[in-house]
Amino acid sequence: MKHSVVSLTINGAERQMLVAPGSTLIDVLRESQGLTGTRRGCEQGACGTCTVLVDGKTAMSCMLPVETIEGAHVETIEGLTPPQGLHPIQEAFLQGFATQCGFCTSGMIMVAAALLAKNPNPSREDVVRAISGNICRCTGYEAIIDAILDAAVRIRSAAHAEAA
Amino acid sequence: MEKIDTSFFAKEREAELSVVGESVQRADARGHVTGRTQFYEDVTFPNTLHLKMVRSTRHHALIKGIDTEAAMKVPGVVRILTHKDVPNNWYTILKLIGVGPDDEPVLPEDRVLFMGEQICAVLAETPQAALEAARRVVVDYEDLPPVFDVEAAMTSTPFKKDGTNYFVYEGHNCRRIRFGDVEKGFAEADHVIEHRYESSPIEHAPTETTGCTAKPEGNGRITIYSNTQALYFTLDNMALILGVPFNKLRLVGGTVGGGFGGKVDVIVEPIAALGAMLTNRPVKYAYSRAEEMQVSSPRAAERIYIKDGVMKDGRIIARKITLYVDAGAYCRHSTYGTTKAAAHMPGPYTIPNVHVDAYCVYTNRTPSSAMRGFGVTIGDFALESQMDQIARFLDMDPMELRLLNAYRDGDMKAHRKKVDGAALVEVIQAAARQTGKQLAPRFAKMSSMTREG
Amino acid sequence: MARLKGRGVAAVNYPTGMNLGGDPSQALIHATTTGSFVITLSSVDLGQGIKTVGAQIAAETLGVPYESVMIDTADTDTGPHCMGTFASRGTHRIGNAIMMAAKEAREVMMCVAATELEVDAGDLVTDGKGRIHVNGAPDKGIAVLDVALAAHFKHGKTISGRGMYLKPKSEVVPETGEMDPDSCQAHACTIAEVEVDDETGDVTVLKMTNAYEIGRAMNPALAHQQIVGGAWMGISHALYETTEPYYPNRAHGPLDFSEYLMPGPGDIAEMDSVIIERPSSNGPYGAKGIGEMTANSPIPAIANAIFDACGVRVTSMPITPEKILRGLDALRGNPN
Amino acid sequence: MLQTVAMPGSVPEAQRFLSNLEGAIILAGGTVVMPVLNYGTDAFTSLVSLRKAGLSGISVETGKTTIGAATTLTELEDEKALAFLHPALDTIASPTIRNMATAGGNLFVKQPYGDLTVCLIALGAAATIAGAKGERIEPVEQTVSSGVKAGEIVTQVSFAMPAKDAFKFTKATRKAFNSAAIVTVAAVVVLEGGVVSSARIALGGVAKTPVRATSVEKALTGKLFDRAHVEAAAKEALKDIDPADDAYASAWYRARVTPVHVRRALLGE
Repeated sequence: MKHSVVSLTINGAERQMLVAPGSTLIDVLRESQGLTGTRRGCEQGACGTCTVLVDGKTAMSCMLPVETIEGAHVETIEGLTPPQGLHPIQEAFLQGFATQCGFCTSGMIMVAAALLAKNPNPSREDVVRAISGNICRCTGYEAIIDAILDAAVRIRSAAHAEAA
Repeated sequence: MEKIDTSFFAKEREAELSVVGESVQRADARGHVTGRTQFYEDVTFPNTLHLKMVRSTRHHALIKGIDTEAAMKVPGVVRILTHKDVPNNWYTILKLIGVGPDDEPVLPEDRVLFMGEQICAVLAETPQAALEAARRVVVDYEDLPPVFDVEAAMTSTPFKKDGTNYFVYEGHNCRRIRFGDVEKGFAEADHVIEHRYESSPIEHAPTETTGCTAKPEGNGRITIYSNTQALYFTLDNMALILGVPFNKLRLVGGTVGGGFGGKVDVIVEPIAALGAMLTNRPVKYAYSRAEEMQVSSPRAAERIYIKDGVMKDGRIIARKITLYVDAGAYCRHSTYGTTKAAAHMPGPYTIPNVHVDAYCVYTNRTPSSAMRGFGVTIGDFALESQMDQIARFLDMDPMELRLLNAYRDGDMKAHRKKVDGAALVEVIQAAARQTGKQLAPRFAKMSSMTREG
Repeated sequence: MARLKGRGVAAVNYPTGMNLGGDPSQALIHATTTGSFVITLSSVDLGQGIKTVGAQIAAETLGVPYESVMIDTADTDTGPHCMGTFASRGTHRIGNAIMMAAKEAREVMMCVAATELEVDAGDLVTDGKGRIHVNGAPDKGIAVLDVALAAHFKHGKTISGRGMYLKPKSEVVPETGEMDPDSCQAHACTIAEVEVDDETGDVTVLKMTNAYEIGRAMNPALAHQQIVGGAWMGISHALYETTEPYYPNRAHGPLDFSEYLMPGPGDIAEMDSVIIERPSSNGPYGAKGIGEMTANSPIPAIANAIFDACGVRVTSMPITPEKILRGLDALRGNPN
Repeated sequence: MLQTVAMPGSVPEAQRFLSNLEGAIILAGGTVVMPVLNYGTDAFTSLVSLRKAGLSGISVETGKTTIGAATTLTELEDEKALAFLHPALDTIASPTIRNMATAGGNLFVKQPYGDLTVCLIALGAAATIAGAKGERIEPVEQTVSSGVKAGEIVTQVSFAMPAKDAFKFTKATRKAFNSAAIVTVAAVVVLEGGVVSSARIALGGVAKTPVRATSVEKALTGKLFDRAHVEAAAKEALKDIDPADDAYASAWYRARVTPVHVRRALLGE
């Protein structure tokens, strides 16, 4: 078994790491980078808790061997969180009581971030589609859907305020 | 968002609260949305060993031998634990509250009673090495016939070393409720309505699987970072199994990625701690999703027969219930859950004659245990389906049938506890109001606080 | 092809707590010299919100702001005993223990404040905003922070309290089943509206109207979370979930979240829920346990609605399209 | 235990890795292989990733559409010229999985997944397979039923664009989104004057692999395309399927509802 060196840009910072063959992105994030906000839910690609952005698109980090994404830009919940305060999606989840146990929250927020980047004015059904790969066992989804719609409003009005 | 209808029980509601009753922000929400909430798995230690379990591939078999030679040769394997390593090899959660029996070994000695039962634990430097070594362990089985049906199990040959295929409650083969004279009730009833209800097992399916990391400390103690729902249950059971004084152990947890009752069993912690004691290294044991789905204990399947003596006007005067809880291979919390199921009968209704036989039955499947609504959820499905069948049979309004029989303050329940704080009448009235349904005047003005009407 | 609509009702009660082996929990509380209070527990938050509701109960009892109360849980070296988070016991048991601890701490706090203000402790009230003052005279008062400092540095007192709630063990009479298994009962009624596809047996839950009686909503937003999430789990149990789809045959047990069926965000029903409150005689501020009950009434309500829609009575959970279709076929005279 | 993850930059290089590395298999989007690896396996010890082997891309030309094997399902969704496939793609797993899963990988997904493949069979798509002795082209249907040999790589699939409104698709599921198939139906039905001049129908979820519903095709061809004829033809589907029990539904149920969903798919109900 031969380890290899992989470079990734993680939350804006270039990182090099020595990895065993087949090391998954979630292992690297959690274990060598200390970014534990990305949660391990199933390692089968079927729960979405480990969702991160790879080159701007959502990916389940449990199914990505890091050797195959050499040079990629990875964004996690830690990267989404601004230095001060909260990202509008985080604020919407907080205010909308869209978290219970909190284990699915990082993945949900990353999916929401990708959705809103692509579609700033999503319909309810767009939101439902976007989170359809993310399991939540506590909330019944309603508050999460509402929070993402609310986040879209927050982001649009912030952009509007900035433009004005 | 939330609606509170304050018109009910206005006199009983305490006035003048300032913080209680307010929708203050969740104390943990900011941690959740930033990913900073610390779950057990976020606490890591260098030099940690990973534990993976060799599991039974048979429903019911004798273990003729366990060959670990090839497994030990896998690079990175440190140790393989078997029953011989466990100081007190009984895993009996309810021992702490005086309920036995000792029926489940931590690691089995000579037989497995369900597919997926843990047999021996591989400790290795990486999860991959532990998984590979677990695949290399060869278990020699001699298959025995399994029993899967609860009623068949009641009469088939006992499959455990000791005892019966059902739990014995103080000399009875079931938990009994006896209230009034149910046979007399049936004789007096205008109609007798009898149906059978059933469920299959249900998984808690929390997004975070069950797990822990046990870490030996410099002072000789062991700290266990766990997502258990009950720290002291876990600590006390571990001490009994490991044969160490209680103060050798420290449990740290309290932040759990969903439980629903699935993290009340104490399965992972004792073995992880044993591994830590024997290797003097941190040991992590976390269920895979497949293990969480099929090996962690589910909500029990139940089979429930309800026989009701009913009068033409809708009054239920006798209810006989025969209930089987499918405990799976071992009792875990099922003995308690069966009692809870019995106590819940005959539902929120005042019925003068009640007879309940609730059986806690063992079968060769994954042991069931507590889950949200323990002992009650499936009973409610049966009871409330039965109420609908009665209403249809009598051509009565289903809400009014329930109101007619609803328990109210001062009534005596079948387990001889006097009702107080009842509000069944009011939730039915409130639901009717929400949907714009008009109840007959006598039901619209009923109250749980009085027997009038 | 027809989509058949139906409506079903169910009403349930649910016990708070377990006590067949005795059911205790403890809480400790102390004031820091910064005027905050720390509640020390060994209790577990699964997402239901004990870290939030416990702080609310303490703040209410102490008469201080919610923000000044912190919960430190769960570590068995520091936190006193708790049976655990199950049996809808958390808010009731732990809440009671916290309330008792907070009362004891409040007494010391008021006593120190009285000494500092040179008045009778019985004349003092808290304003809930961090001050203690003479009843009717808001100007004659002292900040909780100053009381905490005075207690520690001047009077040599700890502002602290011990809380314990025990529901004693109840022995069951083996012959009759006589027992006292719980502390109180919460209640729920659900009216479910469904649509059944008569060619496939597929069920769509259109709407759930729920009324929940929960004693007292300690935090209505959190209670609402339990209600919505619990009702969703009820739909899920009724129509989808099992680890053994061919029970009692053990074949084809699901291994992941694809195979283990649960309604996704695209399958949720419109929900209209109302809370009513009949405070319990023994819960903190009248609380009852709510977490478990919320999943229960939707299940039979859906089963009854399916019968109402299509005349098929499915008596085994989960109520799959297959079971309904077999029933429809039997009604149509094509038994399989 | 996994020894190597190879990242070939071309198909020939990928072929070399496949033949030289011990226990090597192809890694495409990873949505099938990685779950197996994560649980530990003796089935392979090396992975040859196609991510950078130049197999990604879509070309839509008159008469022929070609999809590189490593093209993701999201890339297919984003291709406006393939809008007719959108309703089908929308039913496959979740957007995140579609960001990862590939068109080529979909051919090798076990049932009851692999709905794109059902569509490709209905479209009469061909697979291009690179082997030791060069390339060969065969119907996707054949690739799916007999698989590829060790060392072979599916490099692309191609098909002729169906006539407007000729493509039909229905996937019966337990959940609105992100659900495996109970029955998947894809069809290309060409009408001339209200009469079916040709029909290619494929079914998923009802056999070990996606299958052609040749009995339905036969029953439909030459008939008036109305409810009565379609309903009668749909019943013929039972001759084409061999469903099995799984966690989603029983064989009985799948067989029972297959004609219903075939009819619904064809009529757009």
